[in-house]
Amino acid sequence: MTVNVKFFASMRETLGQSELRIDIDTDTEQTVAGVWAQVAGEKPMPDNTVCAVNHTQATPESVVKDGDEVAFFPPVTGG
Amino acid sequence: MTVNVKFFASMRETLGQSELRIDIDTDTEQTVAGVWAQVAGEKPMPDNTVCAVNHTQATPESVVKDGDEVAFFPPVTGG
Amino acid sequence: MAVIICEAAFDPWQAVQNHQNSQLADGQYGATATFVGTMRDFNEGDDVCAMTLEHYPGMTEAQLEQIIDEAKNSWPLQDALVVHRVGEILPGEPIVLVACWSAHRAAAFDACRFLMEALKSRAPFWKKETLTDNSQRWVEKNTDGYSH
Amino acid sequence: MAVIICEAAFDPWQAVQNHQNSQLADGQYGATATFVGTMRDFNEGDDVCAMTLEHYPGMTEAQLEQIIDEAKNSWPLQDALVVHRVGEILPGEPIVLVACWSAHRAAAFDACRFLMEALKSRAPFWKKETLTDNSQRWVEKNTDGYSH
Repeated sequence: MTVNVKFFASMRETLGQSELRIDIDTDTEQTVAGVWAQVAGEKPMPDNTVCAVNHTQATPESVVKDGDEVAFFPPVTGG
Repeated sequence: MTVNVKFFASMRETLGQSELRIDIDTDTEQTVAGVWAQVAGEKPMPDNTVCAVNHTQATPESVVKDGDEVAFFPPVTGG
Repeated sequence: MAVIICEAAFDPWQAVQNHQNSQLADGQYGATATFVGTMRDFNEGDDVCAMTLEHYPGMTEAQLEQIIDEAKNSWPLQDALVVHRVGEILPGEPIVLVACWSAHRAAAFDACRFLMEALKSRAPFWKKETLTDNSQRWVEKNTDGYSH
Repeated sequence: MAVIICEAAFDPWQAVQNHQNSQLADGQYGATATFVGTMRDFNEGDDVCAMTLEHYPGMTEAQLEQIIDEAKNSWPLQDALVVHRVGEILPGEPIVLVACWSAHRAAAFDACRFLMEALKSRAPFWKKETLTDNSQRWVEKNTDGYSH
């Protein structure tokens, strides 16, 4: 399956990329944490990372399906 | 002593006057209630009457001095 | 800090803008909370076509300034503005504007709310409504902002 | 109900006026509460000369609409407007506007406060400050409106 991955703000700068498309073995059920491992390699997910799947806030355990958009970003600071 | 008396809103309409100047025997210490009695005669002060002396909220027992402005009005309804 | 009693219709957003431009320095305030009360064409189940607002010249201004002083003593305000209409008012016209400027939003929100509640319970203004059958009635009691 | 993400400087009072003129009927609302957050030229003791606001196109709008839906379900609102700036911002420029219209002031005040707090804790926006020595830093944590 194919997943679109996005990074924002300080996380985008730390990882040096804002968006990428990855292919994942379709036989395995995938989680947000699994997507992180595939794109960030050895780098552990920072404690305060916020995750979203298809524009809805998610957790590292949330399941990811083919075509989903997964995003990682730091705590929000708008307003 | 001379006291300036004012009425506002429904109280002004009920008493049929908005402002008058009254002279009070200076030998007597006068109160807001005494001023009311002098201008309204037998008519008792309505329970919810608000009184003010020189633009500051007062009570019927508040003392009135020569030259003071005493006002009577119903509960406020602005804003 | 300013208190304005206004005999003609006023534009509250223009009033905020004007006050901000003339009284506040750019970059010094972070939070502005405002409240505008506007005349509705209904009240207590009846259709209202006009309203007359009476005040007590002198005492009304003094009370509003007193209320603003209390707010300044309770919160770190940079500025506050109160504009209140008097005279003949038509539905859709603004009655009151309260605006508070502070560095932080909690102070701006809390002070704005305090000023409105204090104004409604303590500032000498009285409303007389004209209903569609041309009868008039004095509004007897202000609604409680916390329960309505 | 409207959510606007804005890449250029905006005038919040004009935005409130425009929304009111195009979306609300005169005489139908009695209470309007607004909050405007403006960029200050200081933060955490340092002089800030510019700011960049990043957002997550798509998710930001969805989150703001979700927050407005929650407010509509909690209070009798006639309308609500949220405008949020993104991109390069200079001190004195507005960052965010929240406006709520209701028949009663408690609902307008409470909903406006709720929308601001929810926006600050849940809407995907990130601030990066440029200090006067030209260094940049990401703002790490939003202030708590209730304690600051």
